[in-house]
Amino acid sequence: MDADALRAKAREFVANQPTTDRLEFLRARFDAGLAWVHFPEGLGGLGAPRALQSVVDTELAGTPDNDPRRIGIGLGMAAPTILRFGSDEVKKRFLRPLWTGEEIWCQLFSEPGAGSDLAAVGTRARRENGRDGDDWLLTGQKVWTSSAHTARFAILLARTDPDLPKHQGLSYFILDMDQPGVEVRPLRQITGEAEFNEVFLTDARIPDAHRLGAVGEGWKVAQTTLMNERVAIGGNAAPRESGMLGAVAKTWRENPDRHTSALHDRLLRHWVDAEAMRLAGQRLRQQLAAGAPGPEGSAMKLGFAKLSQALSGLEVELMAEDGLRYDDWTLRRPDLVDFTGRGPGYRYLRAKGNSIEGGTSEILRNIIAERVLGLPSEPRVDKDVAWKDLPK
Amino acid sequence: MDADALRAKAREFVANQPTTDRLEFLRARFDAGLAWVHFPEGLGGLGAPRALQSVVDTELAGTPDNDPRRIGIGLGMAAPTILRFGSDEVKKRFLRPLWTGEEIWCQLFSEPGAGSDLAAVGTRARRENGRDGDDWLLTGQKVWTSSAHTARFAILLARTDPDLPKHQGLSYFILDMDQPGVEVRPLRQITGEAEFNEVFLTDARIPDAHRLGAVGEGWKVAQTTLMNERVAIGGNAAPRESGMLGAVAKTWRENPDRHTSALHDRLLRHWVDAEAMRLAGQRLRQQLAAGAPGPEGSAMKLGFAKLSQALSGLEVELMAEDGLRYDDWTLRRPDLVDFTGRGPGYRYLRAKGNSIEGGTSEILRNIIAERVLGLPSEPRVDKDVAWKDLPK
Amino acid sequence: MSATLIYSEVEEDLRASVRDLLADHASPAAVLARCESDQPYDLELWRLLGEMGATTLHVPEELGGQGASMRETAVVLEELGRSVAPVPFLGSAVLASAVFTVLGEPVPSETATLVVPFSSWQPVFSSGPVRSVADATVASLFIVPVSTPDGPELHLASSATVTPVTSLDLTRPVADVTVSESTVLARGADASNALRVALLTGAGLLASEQVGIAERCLFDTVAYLRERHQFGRAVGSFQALKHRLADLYQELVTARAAARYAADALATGEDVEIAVAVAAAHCSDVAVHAAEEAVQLHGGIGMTWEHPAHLFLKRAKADQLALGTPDRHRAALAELVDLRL
Amino acid sequence: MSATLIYSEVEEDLRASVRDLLADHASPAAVLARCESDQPYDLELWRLLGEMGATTLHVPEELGGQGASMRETAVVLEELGRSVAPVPFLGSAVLASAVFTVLGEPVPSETATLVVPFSSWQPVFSSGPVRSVADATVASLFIVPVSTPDGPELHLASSATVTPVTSLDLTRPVADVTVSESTVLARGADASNALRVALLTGAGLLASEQVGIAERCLFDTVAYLRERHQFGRAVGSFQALKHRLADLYQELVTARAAARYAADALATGEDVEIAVAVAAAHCSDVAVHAAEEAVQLHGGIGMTWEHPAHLFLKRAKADQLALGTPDRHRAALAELVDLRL
Repeated sequence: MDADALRAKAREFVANQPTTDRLEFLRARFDAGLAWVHFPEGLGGLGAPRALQSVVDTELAGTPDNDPRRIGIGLGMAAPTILRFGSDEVKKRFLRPLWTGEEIWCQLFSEPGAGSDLAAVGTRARRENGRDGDDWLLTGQKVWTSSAHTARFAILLARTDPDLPKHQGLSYFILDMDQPGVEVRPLRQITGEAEFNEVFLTDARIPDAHRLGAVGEGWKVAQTTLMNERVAIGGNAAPRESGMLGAVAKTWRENPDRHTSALHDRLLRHWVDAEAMRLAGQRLRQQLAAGAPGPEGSAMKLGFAKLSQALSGLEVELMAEDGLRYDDWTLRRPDLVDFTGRGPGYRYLRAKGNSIEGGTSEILRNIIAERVLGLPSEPRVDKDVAWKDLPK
Repeated sequence: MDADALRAKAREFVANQPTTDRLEFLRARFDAGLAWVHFPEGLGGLGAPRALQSVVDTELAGTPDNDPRRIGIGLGMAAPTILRFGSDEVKKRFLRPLWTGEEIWCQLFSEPGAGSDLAAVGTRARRENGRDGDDWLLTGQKVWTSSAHTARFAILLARTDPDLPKHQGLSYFILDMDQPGVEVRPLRQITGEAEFNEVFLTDARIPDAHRLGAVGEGWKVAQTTLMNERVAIGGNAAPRESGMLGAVAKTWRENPDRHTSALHDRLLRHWVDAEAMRLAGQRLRQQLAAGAPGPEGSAMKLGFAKLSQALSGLEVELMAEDGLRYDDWTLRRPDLVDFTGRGPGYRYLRAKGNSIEGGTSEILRNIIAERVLGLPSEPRVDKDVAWKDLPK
Repeated sequence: MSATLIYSEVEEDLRASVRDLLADHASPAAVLARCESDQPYDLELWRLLGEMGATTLHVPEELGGQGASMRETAVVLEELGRSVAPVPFLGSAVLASAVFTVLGEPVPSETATLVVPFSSWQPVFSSGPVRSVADATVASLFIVPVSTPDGPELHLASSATVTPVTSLDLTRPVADVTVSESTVLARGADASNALRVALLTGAGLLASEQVGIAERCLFDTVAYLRERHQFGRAVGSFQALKHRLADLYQELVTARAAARYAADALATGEDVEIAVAVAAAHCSDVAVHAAEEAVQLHGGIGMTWEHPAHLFLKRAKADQLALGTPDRHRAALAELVDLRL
Repeated sequence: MSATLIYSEVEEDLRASVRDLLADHASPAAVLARCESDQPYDLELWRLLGEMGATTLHVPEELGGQGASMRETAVVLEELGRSVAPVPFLGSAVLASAVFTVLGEPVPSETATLVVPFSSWQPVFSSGPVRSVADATVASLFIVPVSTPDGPELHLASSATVTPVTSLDLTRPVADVTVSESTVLARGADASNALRVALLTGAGLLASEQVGIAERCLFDTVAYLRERHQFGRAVGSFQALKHRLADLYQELVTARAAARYAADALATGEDVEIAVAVAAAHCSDVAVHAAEEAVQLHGGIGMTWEHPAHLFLKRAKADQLALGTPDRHRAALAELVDLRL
């Protein structure tokens, strides 16, 4: 299917819009193959090249849609993994309500003892014969889960064999969050907010049919998920002086009596860095569009963290006696992080998370050094050791 | 021997000054045990506590003396090693002319393939029966040797057994530089100067009597040498705004038309850092004097390198069109490094060596992390491998 | 004669006593719990510090103090920084106390504070409400710089309208203060000088608190990274982290020397202005750097409210603004050492 | 419509041709040997670059050029930076050429230079000798900004007293220039504008040279650290070094984007001033950082004259001063984006 045919199909769909109800419209769009055109027919797509999605999106601009951030984990991580590793039944069951936003997804990977070293997860999945065949019972603790309190399903990595080396004893599951063995608790951060959750699993039950990939191949499956996560980050075009820089520049302009020459040059340095970052993002998107994606994505995330931390640190210093104040420590559960909606102190503290969440800056530097620059890996001491024998 | 007795002895020696000839005076001082009071009697000392040396130095101030920099390697590195590991004959033969400056010493440790990893030295020492008993024949290349072109003797680390792991196959020797198998070539640096040398050894001969420590124990002997080197660094009290900072501050004051506010704050940052470094040096010396040496020495060297590089980089920028010029690229062989005697470009380039010479900043950080902070070492891959089988 | 920058035995004994007390009263868990209580200050701890004489060390005996010096007070501040103990020490035992001492007035036993924005770095006499005053909510005496038609005056008030403010630093919150009734404590040059000395003293001693913060952050991080394992290794064995901690150690070494020098200068009265500017400029940034590295190198756990790392981060960042940001102190230094723009 | 920041196929082909030429003529060994010869410039290489049209890419065809754009010239400069090739490209093909082009004058085939201190960042018209002029020793045409009683003028001279100067940058030495006889090329606002545009163009394109320097330094260091072994491991496997190189890579990524944007802005004439200020401020420091890391991470060998690392360090440091230090460009930016002090 080429761009013209797709455009025609999209126009026809819009022209014959079946309903004004958002959910019904989205279901119809899915069934017409106009959800994600590169997915197979019958699963929301038309088997078309991924690059043609923009044709559809352009034609359907203004029609009822989901908040992409609300269903982001489902779209960006669960869906590609289900598509690649799910059985036909699993795909049929999960992809449509995922895409329409009827069912929200979360991701249960990280654990207190498995952060950067994700392959060290210790949540234990044990086999048990259930009423409808094989079930798995899961016990363990997951952490840093966004949306866990609103999610119906989770993608999850658990240890099925502790006697194997850590990468080999993992399996990958879909977990129904709506069951007694799943307890979700808010995880308060240094900002006072709780954007994330801890999830405690006590014999939580998963039917074997909801396993993705073979037993013991969870790490391989997780790679698909994580690859898609990395692609998703930093994908948006931003205007000049937006985001954190915009907030800090505004503060600067509104507080002329607080200017000092030292802070001025620091601000200008950050302005330059931010603009160079913005241009690098633009360049990266042009490379992607030209079909030649570069390896710069990790560098972008690294640079973004450095920049947002430097900028917000400067802003607090600029504000002097007002920098000593904070807007609100109340425990809140925001749906979204909005750097610009709150005060300098919040920005300063929240930005500290930018070098942790979605891969620490340290791990990103490892990735850049090894995968981009081709530097040798360090000596590994954990490759051939049974997971249960690793020092923890 | 206590301070009073020592003071009396020193006064008596000065009062009965045997000669005005520098060399004769120094020999007499050595023979009187007033060279280094903590050395044994008959070897230039009196077996007194090291701390009492200052009593002698005070009393003998103004009497004929050596340039301590000229004989620094001999005093700081060779002498303590000879004292600890040399036979009686070796001590008798070498310590007196070393201390009087009649014989200059150099140190032949580093090699092109053994820099930070000093224990990897590959200069080969093979045994041969010579006329006067056992001799060793040495072949290999040494590098970064200061004073090699003026030195009569060298302390040297060489490999006597390549089949052992690297730390175990080394031995430590005294090499007579005045022989055909020793070729000294100037090693030109990025400043244009050649402060150092390369030394090529081709069957250079060493009598076995000039080995220090047992065969295979060269690494242990070298530790004595290096420990004394580290103590020697950064030991001098400096007035405020001296050294590199003094030079750059002078340039700043002399060039008011070149000031910018951004450079101003950078300069002030460096001024603060330099003053804090100076105070830290003062504090370290007070700790030593109080008999409680702290582990801060490595941190001082690390900080000094950072600071001198930052300051000199700033100075070149400040000088704008004059920063584009250089004073002299002529290959020269200076006896001493003088940061203040030359131009900003020289200071900038020479300061780059501060984070390499005498232990790179990277090695210093390892040392601080492991020995001061107690962080674990990295996995080692070279401990139990024969030297000859190590990747090179 | 160069200043003594090492700790004396007496100072080490003092440190040990204070550290013992803080171990009992200001554990991380206790401090964290108190942050969110009705009374963010630990008044019991504050009383005990007073009882052991730690709050009046540098006050001459004839003014009611211990007759020691700023050096000893600085040691107490190092320890308070190490535990981010929620006591009004800086506001009362340093800032207010300095005003009384300079003026030769007996130092009252009540908790006092100096009613200036905590970010002040130079004497300003104004009128009306004052924003972001440190340690005001538990003060019962208020020293107020007032601009009058007759010139600057320092006033003393025994009551004030104190409005607590949601503060970045959970362990030393600020408040807005309005004073209505007050008596004159000093006038003219005396008033200006007393305020100037108090701010200098505060900035110079704050450096010791910052050294305490930096030290605690560094060594807690080292301890955590020795225990925490990832990839089958202690995380503290990864070279990139080791090098960052080594750099931090280097900063701590210089920060301690600068802070000690400032304390000694405040004790002797020699070279005070340069010593304070250097210490304030240097130690502020070192403490923030150490606290930021602590949060980062603790990984996810350092981002959580339940871990104490954020208490140090917030204190360090607030301290960076307190009594003059580093760039203000560098600007002051430029004049003092003739490195003008 | 956003600027195209990726390289076109034509640009990549151009890069390949120039890189081939430079591989033959400007190997590190050749460049190092030439530094100390009687003629530090490689005039044969310069001639060949001219023959292939690389020196007049952005010059309109009607003025004797290739009618391409600054984007292509920037690609040539990246390659010249990668090899620190000793040719008078920046002085002649960029600075002088920009003056002729702005004035609508045919660009002469002789090697030309703009007689301003190479550190200039804003138009200055003066009289008398000019210090530290780039690429002057091999020029046979001199464009001279002259201050006259009638206002600023640009003069053209076919001879000058050129005194070579011992230069920090061995591969692009500066010289002092005195011009006695000259003819008027432009007057008043035309002269000012042409000089302003030439300096902007120079600073904007220099950023591409700096990207080339940074790239070469980074990747040569990576290659060396893969081969060099210490402690039984490739030195490049040590995490602290890997992280520093990753940071450098991040800087290179942003530097390339900034330099490409400046080249594109110079090609289209849109957003030129901001684009140049950003590129000049950012890329100058990135190139210096990369060259400094290259020297350090090569260990001892990087400190020796025989290794080419110092050629890049000296070029990078000189380039940081050239056509305005980063802080000058940031100061210019402050006005352009309304972030005033």
